[in-house]
Amino acid sequence: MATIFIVFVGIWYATHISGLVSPIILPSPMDTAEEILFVGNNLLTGGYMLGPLWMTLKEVFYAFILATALGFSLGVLVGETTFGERAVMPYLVAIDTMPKVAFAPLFIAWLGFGIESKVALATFIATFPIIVGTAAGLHAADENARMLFKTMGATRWQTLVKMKLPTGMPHFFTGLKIGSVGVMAGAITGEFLGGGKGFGELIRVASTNLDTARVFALIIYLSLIGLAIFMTVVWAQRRFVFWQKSSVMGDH
Amino acid sequence: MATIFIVFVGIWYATHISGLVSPIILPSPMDTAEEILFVGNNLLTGGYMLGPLWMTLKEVFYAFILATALGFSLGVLVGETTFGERAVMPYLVAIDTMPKVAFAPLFIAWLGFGIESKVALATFIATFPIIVGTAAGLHAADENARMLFKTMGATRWQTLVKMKLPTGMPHFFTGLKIGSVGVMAGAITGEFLGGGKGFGELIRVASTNLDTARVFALIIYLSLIGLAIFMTVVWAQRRFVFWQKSSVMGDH
Amino acid sequence: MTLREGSFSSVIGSSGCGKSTLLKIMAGLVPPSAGSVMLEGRPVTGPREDIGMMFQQATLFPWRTVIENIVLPIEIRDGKKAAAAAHDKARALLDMAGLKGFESVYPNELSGGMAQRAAICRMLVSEPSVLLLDEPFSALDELTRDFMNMELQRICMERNATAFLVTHSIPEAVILSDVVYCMSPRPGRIAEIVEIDLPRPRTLDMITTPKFGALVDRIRKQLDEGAFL
Amino acid sequence: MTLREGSFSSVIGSSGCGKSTLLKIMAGLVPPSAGSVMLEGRPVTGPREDIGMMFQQATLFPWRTVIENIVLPIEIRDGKKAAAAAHDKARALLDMAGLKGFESVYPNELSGGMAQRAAICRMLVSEPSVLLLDEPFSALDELTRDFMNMELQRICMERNATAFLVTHSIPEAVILSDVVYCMSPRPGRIAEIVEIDLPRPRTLDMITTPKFGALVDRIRKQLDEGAFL
Amino acid sequence: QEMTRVTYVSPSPSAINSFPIFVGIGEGYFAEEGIEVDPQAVNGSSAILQALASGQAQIGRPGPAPVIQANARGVAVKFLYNSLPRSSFGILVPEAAEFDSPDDLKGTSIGVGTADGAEVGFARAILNSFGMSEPADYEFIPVGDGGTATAGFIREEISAYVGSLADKAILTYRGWPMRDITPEEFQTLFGNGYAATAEYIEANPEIIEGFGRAMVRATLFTRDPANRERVLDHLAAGNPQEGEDREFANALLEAVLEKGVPHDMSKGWGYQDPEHWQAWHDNMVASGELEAPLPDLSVVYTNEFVEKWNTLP
Ligand SMILES: Nc1ncnc2c1ncn2[C@@H]1O[C@H](COP(=O)(O)OP(=O)(O)OP(=O)(O)O)[C@@H](O)[C@H]1O
Ligand SMILES: Nc1ncnc2c1ncn2[C@@H]1O[C@H](COP(=O)(O)OP(=O)(O)OP(=O)(O)O)[C@@H](O)[C@H]1O
Ligand SMILES: [Mg+2]
Ligand SMILES: [Mg+2]
Repeated sequence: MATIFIVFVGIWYATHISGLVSPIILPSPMDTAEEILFVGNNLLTGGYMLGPLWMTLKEVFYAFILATALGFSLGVLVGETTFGERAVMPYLVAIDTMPKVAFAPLFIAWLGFGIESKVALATFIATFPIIVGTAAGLHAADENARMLFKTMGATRWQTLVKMKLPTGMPHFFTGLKIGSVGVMAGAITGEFLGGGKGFGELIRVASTNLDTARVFALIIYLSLIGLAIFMTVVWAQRRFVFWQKSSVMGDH
Repeated sequence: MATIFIVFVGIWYATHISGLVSPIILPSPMDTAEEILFVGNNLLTGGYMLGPLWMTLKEVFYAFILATALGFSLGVLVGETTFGERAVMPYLVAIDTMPKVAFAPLFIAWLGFGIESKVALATFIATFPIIVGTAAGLHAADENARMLFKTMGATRWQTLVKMKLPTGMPHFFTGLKIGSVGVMAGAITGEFLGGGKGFGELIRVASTNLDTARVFALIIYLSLIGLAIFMTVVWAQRRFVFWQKSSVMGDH
Repeated sequence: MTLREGSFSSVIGSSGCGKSTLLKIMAGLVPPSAGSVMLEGRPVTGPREDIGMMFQQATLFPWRTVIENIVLPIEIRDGKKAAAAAHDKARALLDMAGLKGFESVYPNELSGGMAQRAAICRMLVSEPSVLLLDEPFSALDELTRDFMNMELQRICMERNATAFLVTHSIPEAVILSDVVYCMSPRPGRIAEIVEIDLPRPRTLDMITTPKFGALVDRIRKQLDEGAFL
Repeated sequence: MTLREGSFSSVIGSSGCGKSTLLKIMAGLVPPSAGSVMLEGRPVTGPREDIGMMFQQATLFPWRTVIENIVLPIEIRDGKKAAAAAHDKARALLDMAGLKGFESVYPNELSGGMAQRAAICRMLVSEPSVLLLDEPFSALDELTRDFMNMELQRICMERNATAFLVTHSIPEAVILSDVVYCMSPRPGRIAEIVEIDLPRPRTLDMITTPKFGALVDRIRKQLDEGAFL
Repeated sequence: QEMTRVTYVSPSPSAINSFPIFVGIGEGYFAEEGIEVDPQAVNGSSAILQALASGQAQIGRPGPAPVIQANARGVAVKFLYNSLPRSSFGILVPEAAEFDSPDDLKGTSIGVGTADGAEVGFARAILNSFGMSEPADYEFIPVGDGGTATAGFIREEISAYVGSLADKAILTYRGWPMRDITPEEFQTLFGNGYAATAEYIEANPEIIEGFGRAMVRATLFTRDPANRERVLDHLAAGNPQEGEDREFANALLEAVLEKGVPHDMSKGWGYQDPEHWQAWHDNMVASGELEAPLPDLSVVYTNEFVEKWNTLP
C-alpha cells in the first residue's frame, strides 16, 4: 500500500515538474500536502471548515440510513414479487438512468435549501445499487432450501426473512458497498448544485477560485471519510456473513 | 406496469393542476408529451437531435465496454490477490468517493473536449460497481470446490478461470447491472461539465432556457436507452448464468 | 399406492429411478405429471405443514447454530418463543443422535454424517404426522445407523406417525417397514409390493431370523431382475 | 500408517471421527496438527496432481454438462484439446457408471446417486496413481454399489493404483481392501489394523465364504467396542 | 421589532459577487429594515428562477436573459436592481494572444462557461454584429469553469473564452493573465441583478423597499476606500474560504466594483435602462433563444423602487 502511494506520488511529481500540466489543473504534490496540513489544522483548531465537514457528515449519515432502508425495501419488492420485477424495476432503472442533476431543482423546490435536499439527492444516488444487490440476493437461495421451507409450511414472509434474506446477504452487501461510496458522491453533488453549507461548497469555492491544490486537499479528506464508511460496511459484512469467506487471506 | 404508469401520470397531473409547482420546475404531462413527440419527430426525420443522440450513444457504448473490461480486471486483482485487496482496494474506494466533477478538468486537459473525456468520465463512474461485484463473486466459491481444484493440481489461473469466475457470475452481473446504469449517468454528467455535443448539451441548453418540458422529454429518451442497456445485461445474465434461477417467476 | 395411517413404507430402487422425485411429489413440492396424491382424504396440491421431510442433502443453514437449525420448524410454525422453549427437546434429540456438545456449533464444522443426523433431528422436532425421508442414514456407519433405525421406529410407533423412507439398504427397508415398494429402473415404476409381516416392535436380532433373510432375498431378487446392466 | 504402492486400504469408523479430515490431510489440503504425510518418499506439503480425490459431496459444477465435468481434470492438466480427445474415454466411464445418455445433461438434472457416480468418473478419468475416496458409494443401491466396487478393483489393479477408501460398509471395506483401518470415535485414533488376506482378484461370491464372514465380524466387534453410546 | 426572513439565492457561493448582501448584513443595514437575510447559493440562473418560482427563496440574483426566458414561459419574475450595469461578461483571450477584436476570432473555437446561458447569448450577439455566424465562422465549445478553460487553452482547442469578470480576475491572479477584447459598445449588455417574483413584490412592497435601501447603503459603504478592511471582513464572514487570501479577495472585489458603476449616476443605484433591456431582448430573439418577442418587455423589470432606495435616511 505504501509502495503504491510512493509510486503514485512519484508519477504525480514527475508530471508536475515536466510542466506538461498547468498547476491550475494539477497542483504539485507539495502544494497539495501543504493544503492538506492547512485544512487539517483548520479542522483541528475548530476553524470555519469544521461546520461544513459536520454538515456533510450529517448528510452522508442520514442519506446512508435512508438509502439502505429504501434500497432494501425496494430490493425486496423487486426481488420477491413478480409485480416488483415486472412493473417496478423498469421504472427504477429508468429513473436511475436520468441525470440526477436534473432533479436537483425539484428537490430544492420541495425540500428547500436545508440538509433535506442534499440528503434526498444522495439517497437517490445510493439507493439503486442496494436495490439491485438485495434483489439479486433473493435469487441466490438454492432449490433444496426453498423446498425445505415449503415442507415446513413457512409463509412467504418467513421464507423471505429466515431463508432468502440471510442467503442473499453477500449480494446485499455488494450493493451496500457500492451504495456507501455513492452516498458520499451524492452528498457532494447535492451541495454543488444548490445550497447546503457543506464540504461540497468549500470545494466549489476553491474550484471557482482555481485553487486546485485546495480542491485536492478537500477531496482527499472526503475520500478518507468515504473509505471509513466503506470499511465499516466491509467490517459489518465480515461480522454478519461470518459463514462466508470474505477475504482473500488464508485462501492459498 | 401500465397501472403504475397511469397512477404516476395521474399524480403528476394532479400536482400540476393544483398549481403548487411552477411549470418551470415541473411541466404539465401534456406539455411533456408534446415535447416527447417533438423530440421523437426530430429524431425520426433526421433532425438536429440525431447527431447528439448518436454522440451520446457512442460515448455510452465505449464507456460500457471500457468499464466492463476495467472493472473486471481490477475486480479480479482485488478479489484474487492479497495485494489487490489490501493495497489497491483502498485507493479504488478513495478515488470513487471523490466527486467525479473534480476530475473533469483533468480529463479534459488530457483528453480534450472530444468524446474521449466523456467516455473517460462515464467509464470512471461505471467501473467501481463492476469491481466490487467481480471481487465479491470471487469469494463466493465454496470450500469443496476450492479443494477439488487443488487436488486436480489446478494452477491459480485455472482455478480462477474455470471455477471462481463462473461461480461468481451472479455477483459479477449484479455489478454490471449497476454499472450499466451508471455509464449513462456518467456520459451525461461528462457532457454537462465540458464540451461534448451530445444529448447532455441539449438538456443543458433546454435547462438554461427554462424549457423544463423539453428537459423532461430528453431525459425520458435517455431513460429508455438506459433501460435498453439494463435489459441487455439482464438478458445476458439469463443466458450465461442459466443454472441460477434469475427470475421471480416459477418460484411460487 | 396407499399409505395407511401409522404405517411405515419404504421405497427401494436403483439410483436415478425417481425415488427422490416421488417423495417430492408426495410432499406436494413438485406437481405430478400424471396421477394425484391424496392425504387424509384430501388431494395434496401444495406443501403441508404436518409433513416432515428430509432431503438427500442435509441443507442446514450456515448462519444458524446446530440447535437453531433444529428448532427452525418450531420457529416457523409457532414463533420464536416456542422455538426457545423447544431447545430442551432439541437438545434431547441431539443427544439421541450422538451430537451432544455440538449445540452451538455452526454447520460448516460438522462432518457429513453429523449434518445428516442434525437434519433428522430438525425433521423430528416438530413431531410431524407424516415423515418423508430421503436416504437419511446413507452417510452413517452401521452401528449408528442401526441405532438411528431403532430410534426412528420408536418415534413413529409412539406418535402413530406415517413414514415413507427411501433407502438403498434392503435390510434397513425390511426391518423398518410394513410395506416395501420396489421400483424398476428408469422410467421408474413400482415393480413389486412386498408386505413385511414381522411383528412389531422389531428388534435388531430379527435380522438373523430366516424369515427376515427370506424377505431380503425376495426383494434382492426383484431388484436384480430389473438390473440396470 | 503406511500405504504400499498398489495397495488398497480402507478406513472405517463412526460418523464424525475424522475420516474426511484424514483424507484431506493425506491429500495435502489441510495441514496436519501433528505428524506428517509422505508420498513416494517425499513429504506432502501441498496438493499434488497425481492424487484423485472424491469428496463426500459430489461437487459438480452447474455450468458444465456431465461430460464436461468429467473431463475437467484432463482439461486442467493438459488443456482443452486433450480434454476434447478424452471425451471418448469419459463416455466409456459414463457407460460403466450407468450414466449412458446423460453426457450432455447439466448436473442439476441428476439424482443424488447419479451425481456421485459422475464424480467417480471425474476422478478416474485422469488415471491418478493415488485414489482418495470419501464414501463414494453411499448414495447407491446395493446392486450398483457391488458393480461399482468390482469396477474400482479392476481399475486399481490394472493401473497398480494405490487407493484409500472411507466407507461405512464393512463388507465393502473387506472385499476391496488389503488393509482396513478401524478408527475409534472422537477424538479419532486408529484403533485396529486388520489385514485382509483374501486372494485377488476378489469376486462377489467371496462374500459368502466363512473367512469373509470372520473378517467382517472381527471389524464389527472392534467398532462395537468403541461404540458411541 | 419583528424580523422578516428573506432567503436570498445567488448563482455561486461567492460572497464577493453578492457583496451588498454580505456588507449589508455585516453593517446591520438589513436588520435596521427589519429584514433577516438568509443567503443561499445554487448553481446558475435557471436554478435561481426555479427556487424563486417554488417559493423556497424570495430574492435572487439571476442573469437578465433567463429572466426574460422565464417571463416568456409564463413565470412572472421581475428584475428589480441592476447591480452590474456594465456587462459582467467579456470575450477573454490570453494576454499574449494576438487577437484584438472579435473578428480576429474568425475560424476559431471559443470556449463558453457553464455558469450561465447568458454568456452564450452575449457572445453570439457580439460576434453577430461583426457579421460572423455559427458554425461557419466560429464554434462554441462549452468548457465549464475557468479550470477547464485553461485546459482548453493548453490543448489549443479554444482561442478565446467567454467568461465573467470574476473569471478574468481569478485567471489573472492565478498566473493566466487574460485580456478582455469586448468592444466598448457592448457594455450595455448588463449582467446579473436582483429579482423577485411579481407576486412577492406585489404582496411585500415594503420589504423590497427596505431590502433595496440596505443594498444601496451597503454599496456606498463598500465603495468608500476607507472601509475596505471592514468590507473584506464582512465578506470573509460570509465566505471564509474566499476571504482567506485577502489580496485575492480584494482583487476580485475591485473587478466587481468596476463593472458595477451605473452608466448614468443621476438615475441612482440599481436603475435599469429600458434600452439596455431592449438590447438584451432583441439579441435573444435574433439568436433564436427566444422563440417569439415578448409583447410587453416592461413586465420583466421595474424601476418603481429605485427612487425610494436612493433616498437614504
Ligand atoms: N471446518 C471445521 N471446523 C472445525 N471442526 C470441524 C470442521 N470440519 C469438521 N470438523 C470436526 O472434525 C471432526 C471430524 O470431521 P470429519 O468430517 O473428518 O468426520 P468424518 O469421520 O468424515 O465423519 P462422517 O462419517 O460423518 O463424514 C468432527 O467432529 C467435526 O466436528
Ligand atoms: N431438476 C431435474 N430436471 C430434469 N430431470 C431431473 C431433475 N432432477 C432429477 N431428474 C431426473 O429424474 C430422474 C429421477 O431422479 P431422482 O432424483 O428422483 O432419482 P432417485 O431415485 O432419487 O436416485 P438416487 O437414488 O440416485 O437419489 C433421474 O433420471 C434424473 O435425471
Ligand atoms: Mg434421490
Ligand atoms: Mg466424512
